[in-house]
Amino acid sequence: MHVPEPKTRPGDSPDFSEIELLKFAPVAKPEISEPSENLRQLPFHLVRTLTDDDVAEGDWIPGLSASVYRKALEYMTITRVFDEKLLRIQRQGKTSFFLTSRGEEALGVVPSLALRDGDMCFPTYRQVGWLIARDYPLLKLVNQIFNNREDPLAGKQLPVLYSAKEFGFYSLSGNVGTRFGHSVGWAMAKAYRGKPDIAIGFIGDGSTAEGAFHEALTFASVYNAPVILGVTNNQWAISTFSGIASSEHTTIAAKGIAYGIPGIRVDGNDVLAVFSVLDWAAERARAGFGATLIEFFTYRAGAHSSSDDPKRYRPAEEPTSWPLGDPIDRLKNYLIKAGEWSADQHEKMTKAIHSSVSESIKEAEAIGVLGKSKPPVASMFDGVFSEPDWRNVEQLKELGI
Amino acid sequence: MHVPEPKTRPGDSPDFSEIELLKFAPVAKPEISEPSENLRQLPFHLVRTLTDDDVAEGDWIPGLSASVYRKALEYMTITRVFDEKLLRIQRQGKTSFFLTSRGEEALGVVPSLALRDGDMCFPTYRQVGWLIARDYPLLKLVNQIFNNREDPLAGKQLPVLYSAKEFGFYSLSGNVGTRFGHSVGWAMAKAYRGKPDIAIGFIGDGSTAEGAFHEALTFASVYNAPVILGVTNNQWAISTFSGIASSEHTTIAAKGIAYGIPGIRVDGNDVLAVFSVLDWAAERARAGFGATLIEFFTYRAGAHSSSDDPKRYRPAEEPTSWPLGDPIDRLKNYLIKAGEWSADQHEKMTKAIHSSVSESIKEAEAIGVLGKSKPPVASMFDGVFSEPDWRNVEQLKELGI
Amino acid sequence: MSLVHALNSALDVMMERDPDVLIFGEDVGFFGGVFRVTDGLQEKHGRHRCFDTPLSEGGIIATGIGMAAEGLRPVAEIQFADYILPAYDQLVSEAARLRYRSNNDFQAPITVRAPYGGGIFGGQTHSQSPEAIFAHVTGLKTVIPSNPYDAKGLLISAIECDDPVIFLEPKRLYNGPFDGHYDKPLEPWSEQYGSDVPAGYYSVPLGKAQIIRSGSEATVLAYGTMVHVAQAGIKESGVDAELIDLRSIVPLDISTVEESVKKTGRCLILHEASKFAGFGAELSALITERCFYHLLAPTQRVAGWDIPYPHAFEWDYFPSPARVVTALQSLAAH
Amino acid sequence: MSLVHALNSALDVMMERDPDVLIFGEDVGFFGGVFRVTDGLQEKHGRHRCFDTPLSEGGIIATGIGMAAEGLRPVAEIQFADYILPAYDQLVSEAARLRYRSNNDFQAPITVRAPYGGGIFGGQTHSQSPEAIFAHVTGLKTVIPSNPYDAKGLLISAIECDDPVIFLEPKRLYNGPFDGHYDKPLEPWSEQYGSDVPAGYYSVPLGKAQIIRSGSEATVLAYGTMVHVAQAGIKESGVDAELIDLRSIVPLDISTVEESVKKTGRCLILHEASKFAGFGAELSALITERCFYHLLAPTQRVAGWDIPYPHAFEWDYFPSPARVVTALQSLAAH
Ligand SMILES: Cc1ncc(C[n+]2csc(CCOP(=O)(O)OP(=O)(O)O)c2C)c(N)n1
Ligand SMILES: Cc1ncc(C[n+]2csc(CCOP(=O)(O)OP(=O)(O)O)c2C)c(N)n1
Ligand SMILES: [Mg+2]
Ligand SMILES: [Mg+2]
Repeated sequence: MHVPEPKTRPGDSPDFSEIELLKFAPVAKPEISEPSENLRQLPFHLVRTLTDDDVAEGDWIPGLSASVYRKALEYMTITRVFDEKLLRIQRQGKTSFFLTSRGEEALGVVPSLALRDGDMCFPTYRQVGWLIARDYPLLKLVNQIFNNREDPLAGKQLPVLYSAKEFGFYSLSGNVGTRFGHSVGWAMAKAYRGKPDIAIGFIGDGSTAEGAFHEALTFASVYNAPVILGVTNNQWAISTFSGIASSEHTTIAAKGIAYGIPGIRVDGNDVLAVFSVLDWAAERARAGFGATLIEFFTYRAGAHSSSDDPKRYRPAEEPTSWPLGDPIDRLKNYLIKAGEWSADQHEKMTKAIHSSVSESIKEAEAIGVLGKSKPPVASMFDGVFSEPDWRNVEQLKELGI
Repeated sequence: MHVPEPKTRPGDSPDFSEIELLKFAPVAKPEISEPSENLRQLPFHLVRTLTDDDVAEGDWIPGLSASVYRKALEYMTITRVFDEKLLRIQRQGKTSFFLTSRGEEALGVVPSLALRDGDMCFPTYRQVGWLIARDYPLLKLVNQIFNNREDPLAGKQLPVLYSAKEFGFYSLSGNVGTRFGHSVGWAMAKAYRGKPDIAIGFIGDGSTAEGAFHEALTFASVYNAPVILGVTNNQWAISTFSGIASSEHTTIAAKGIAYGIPGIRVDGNDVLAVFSVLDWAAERARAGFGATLIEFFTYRAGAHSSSDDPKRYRPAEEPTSWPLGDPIDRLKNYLIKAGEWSADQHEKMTKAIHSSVSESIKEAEAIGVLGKSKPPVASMFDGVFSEPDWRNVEQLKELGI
Repeated sequence: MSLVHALNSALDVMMERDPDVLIFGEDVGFFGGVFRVTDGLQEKHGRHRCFDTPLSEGGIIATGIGMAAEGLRPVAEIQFADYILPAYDQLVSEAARLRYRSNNDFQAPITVRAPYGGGIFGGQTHSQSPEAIFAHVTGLKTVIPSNPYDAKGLLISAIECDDPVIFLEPKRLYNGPFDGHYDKPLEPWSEQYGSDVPAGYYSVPLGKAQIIRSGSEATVLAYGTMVHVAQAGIKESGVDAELIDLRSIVPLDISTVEESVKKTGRCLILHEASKFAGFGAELSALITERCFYHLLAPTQRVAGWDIPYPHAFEWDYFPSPARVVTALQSLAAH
Repeated sequence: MSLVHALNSALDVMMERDPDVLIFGEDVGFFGGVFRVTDGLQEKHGRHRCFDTPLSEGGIIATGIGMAAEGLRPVAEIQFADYILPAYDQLVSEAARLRYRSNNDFQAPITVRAPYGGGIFGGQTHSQSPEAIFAHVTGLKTVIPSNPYDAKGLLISAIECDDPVIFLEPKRLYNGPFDGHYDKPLEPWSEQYGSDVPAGYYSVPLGKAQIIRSGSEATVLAYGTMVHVAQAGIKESGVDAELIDLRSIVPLDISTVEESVKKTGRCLILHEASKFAGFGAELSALITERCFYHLLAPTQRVAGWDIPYPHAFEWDYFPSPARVVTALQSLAAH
């Protein structure tokens, strides 16, 4: 019996030699009409555009204007700053729980910009960037995190498990994997109606081991659903390395082959590549060619959550040794090299972001942090059903409020 | 939204043109040590040995002695005769339910002969051939089907949901898919103990859509379990054609690629090929190379079960038009052509089988058919737990027996 | 009209009225379902509105929830209630919770139909009655009809309901009533109470029990097939019992139950599911809590034994009219 | 010794005694589990005896059943009881039924450990108490300890038991007792009842309740965290109540319960799970059936409300000592 084990543990030096190798093979970009039968090699490569020299190369350059990239840069930076500040807030005991997308900011922000109004994202808990990139008010995010009286979810949910239908962001839950299949059903509904909207579902690398992953891909394949199925492969599932979830002998993108769905592995820290792969998959879906499985190859640079300390199970230097770099730094460097951005602009932007995020936090704090302000207790009995049930009516009475 | 539909329905002529094409490409046999990475083309072919001219050809000739094949022929014939007679018995109202393996007899019989004592089969309900090939008493099978007082399962189970640990046959249940993962756990246990025994798990083509299928493959892959994972692809899941379970754009064997497990598709009606592929996979498992996914490509020549009438959803002539023939006929013809068998011998054997099966049925009828003889009613309270619970003790009293 | 036809008619009516109603499940499309409930619907309404699914209950419900969240009115069939368990996580963690956790941002108005219960020699995995594991889940409604009229009206209400509804169909009643006397010849639905089913649209509200027979000496609570067994048992017992068909267990029509038990002072609860921690326990607890001072005798339960459903012992397991008689007579003796 | 350490010690002791005991689950290997229950076991017993699994509860239990059928004694951890649902089908259709349906040919002696319950601000999906959906399933045992001594002894019994056991660990008690007074400073286990845990092997039998406090005016039935809440509530109520810690709900120690209620004539049932069709309903029904003529007042339940566990309202949801006081006083008034 073989029990897989990561190459390195605390005390060892990180070893990313295999990932280094992935950096250097150019990948041809197929037509969106290419049958999946002809794309069975694709999932064993890594789609990239940004080189170590901060230029864009190859078939997958998306050709968007620099202003789009600057927007992505800004939203990713907001996401990071938001995460940093709120994590500190959590440490101060102002809320019960927090979780960041550090190192993976592109995977919330870029899909949000690449997809359209009317499309629906079925996110993981590490994709607040989607909301941020659609200008969802930071104040509302913090109010949710504080469960204060202005919390849009009225105190019902754990911090960060947002829901924002109007922003194309499906309701989160603590259970991993369970919404992946909803994205397929939602996409089928749109196809049934003949609408051009598509869905994008996300799941973590660890969570691909759930049966729900397989079921979603099966239905997506059988009914040719207009959906993008994304796996955020950040190498870790809490303390468990990715060799435990998938196999050591294949890639997550290759799971598409099992369903006759194209599978693509993309450098998730390469914003241009992420845009490009999403555009390809979205176009395929809208043109009626069905689902695409995308493995976003990235690295969870932070802890799993505020309840976790990764130094107990991986080398402390791993996050800074990731061979595919940091998505914000790489985009910034690319834009600067291309003459579309400057260090000075970046500094100014960052500063502005810091103060606006701080502002939102302060505003939310003024309303109240967790436990200091909350929606009326009676409201906890609302929304179990579309109409209240006698049990809840009586229980409200029993509670005596 | 695309809803797949079989090419033909009742009233149409069967159309198996695509399957015809599969017959003619020779498939090279890899070393058992070949890494799965190098076997990614394998699942898109069909392993065969017996040609339309009733000779054996190609890399996959198993090279077993003719006496083994004669045994297989005999057991497959017993299986078919048993099925035919018991189906008639069910129609006579002597039991509540029955289900045959018509057309798929090789998939119970050959694994039983190819694997060893100490190995364990986790069967589907269409694999009574495993038990028959290990000389499990037919009388006991019929007693189970009648739920009479000699029923080895003491009246607790639906007909055909046998259990026979001593014969390497795991307990069946009505739920499809749920035992596939048990085969992986069982195999891991053997590996943990350092024993050479292996497990073989089976699941139907339709049932591969269950999450449990994915979970079994994931665990088998991660822990390198010594297990053979078999899919009996008989083209139908009750009234649902195989295009609904898997994709129209890939094969079931190709699902192995998703897990870094070799996937092989074999002509399930070609006894020599089935032996050969099983030997290859068993050797791999015993040698520590881990799991193999085998798609047994076959055809459900009978109804789904005694509750079903396939003429409602597929052309009446489909079963006789299957391009890959009948497993019994093909083996018989091969042996005759090879001079190892004769029409006369076959007739004699068949006759003898008819009378011995009839004998067993008569014996069981003498004990009693369903409802005419049963185990003591009190025994229905046994075996819920290892020791009886006060509730069952009281309920037995309440029942007043 | 038989119960199967009544259900078929409910689906047909709703598909005609509302293009958002889609029907899917294993073998429900071309074939029309293993119990023929969706017979003819694909032919009439098209392949995109009534179709087969992969054999994956989890996938069926997940897909349905996604559709429902988008605004459709999916009606999913699970071939046997025994096989709903692979979808239990989707039903509990997602369908039941979507509205609450998103504070009404999303909702999941899916109807999940499944044949349930015994009496057809289905053995352990084609006979179970899983209602208790749904009743305990906040956010799910659970409906169980006992006759064709109610079946159609309740199914229409379920499809129109903005909440997820588990709709359990007593398979033993599909083609005729059944009162537990398994040795009697089968009767068809025609002429039976509840078999007069209007062709068009009508609805029966969720959460309203029905008093099938009024009486003074005891109250009998039942649903599904057990309503018929109760009727036979009451008749044979000579006890003047009031029979209430709950029709939906969530929402539960507590006021009808309470009123009746306060009147009769005695209560017998019936279900096919095994007794321990079954739904009958909740009914018994509620009666204690709400009617204690009116009770003349301890509330009793007649239910399946606490064993899996054993094939050969179908009629030793299935709660019989004789057990109802014994229980009623012992109740009335107090 | 804390409850976490007691559990760790039980696992360690059993791994030493029996090479057939294997431990696995999400993050249980190198890391030692998110609640540290398996801390150090991989290092001590090796990577093949304590290891991480894919994030797949269904796969974990299916694999474990296969191992158990072969003869091993697998102990699987489900990271939170809320996440046991993807494995519900495996537990109900397979683990619980394997022995019965095969007429003792195979058995599935798997132990499934899972932290359950609220009180840690875990929100909807890290706080649930799913015991009722296991109690209803014939063939499953369900055990819930309330203190370190019992936790170790019961876990050892569970591993030795030839039946599948769901072992629910009150996560709020892992590192100290908790009586519902959430504003009091945390206390450690040391010095508390049940924290004196022998280092080596011992067992506490499944199916034996424990009388924590004897009393004459009412019986309080509780398990897990609610045992401590009950103690606080009883003290504050001034009612001389007998407190029974059920310790396992299947098998249920009915004779201890029955004897006590017959003595006191009043019963209060506590659990964290939402009330409707929760396990308290079964207890209430059993008491009606078995102690009716001894009852001086209607059996009451104090339980979670019939809503999902709402994060901001943790202490409005969690059954408080104050609710116990009110219920006891109203009971005693009759
Ligand atoms: C069904 C379920 N099982 C277990 C958990 C506990 N859990 C929360 S996050 C997590 C790891 C998820 O890893 P991955 O899918 O890789 O996502 P990531 O956190 O890396 O983004 C686990 C095991 C859960 N939330 N849901
Ligand atoms: C979990 C579950 N869902 C549904 C069923 C009902 N059912 C019984 S057999 C069957 C079709 C199985 O098809 P397949 O897996 O291809 O096996 P085959 O019968 O063709 O051998 C279905 C849907 C079941 N037994 N179990
Ligand atoms: Mg991850
Ligand atoms: Mg099939």
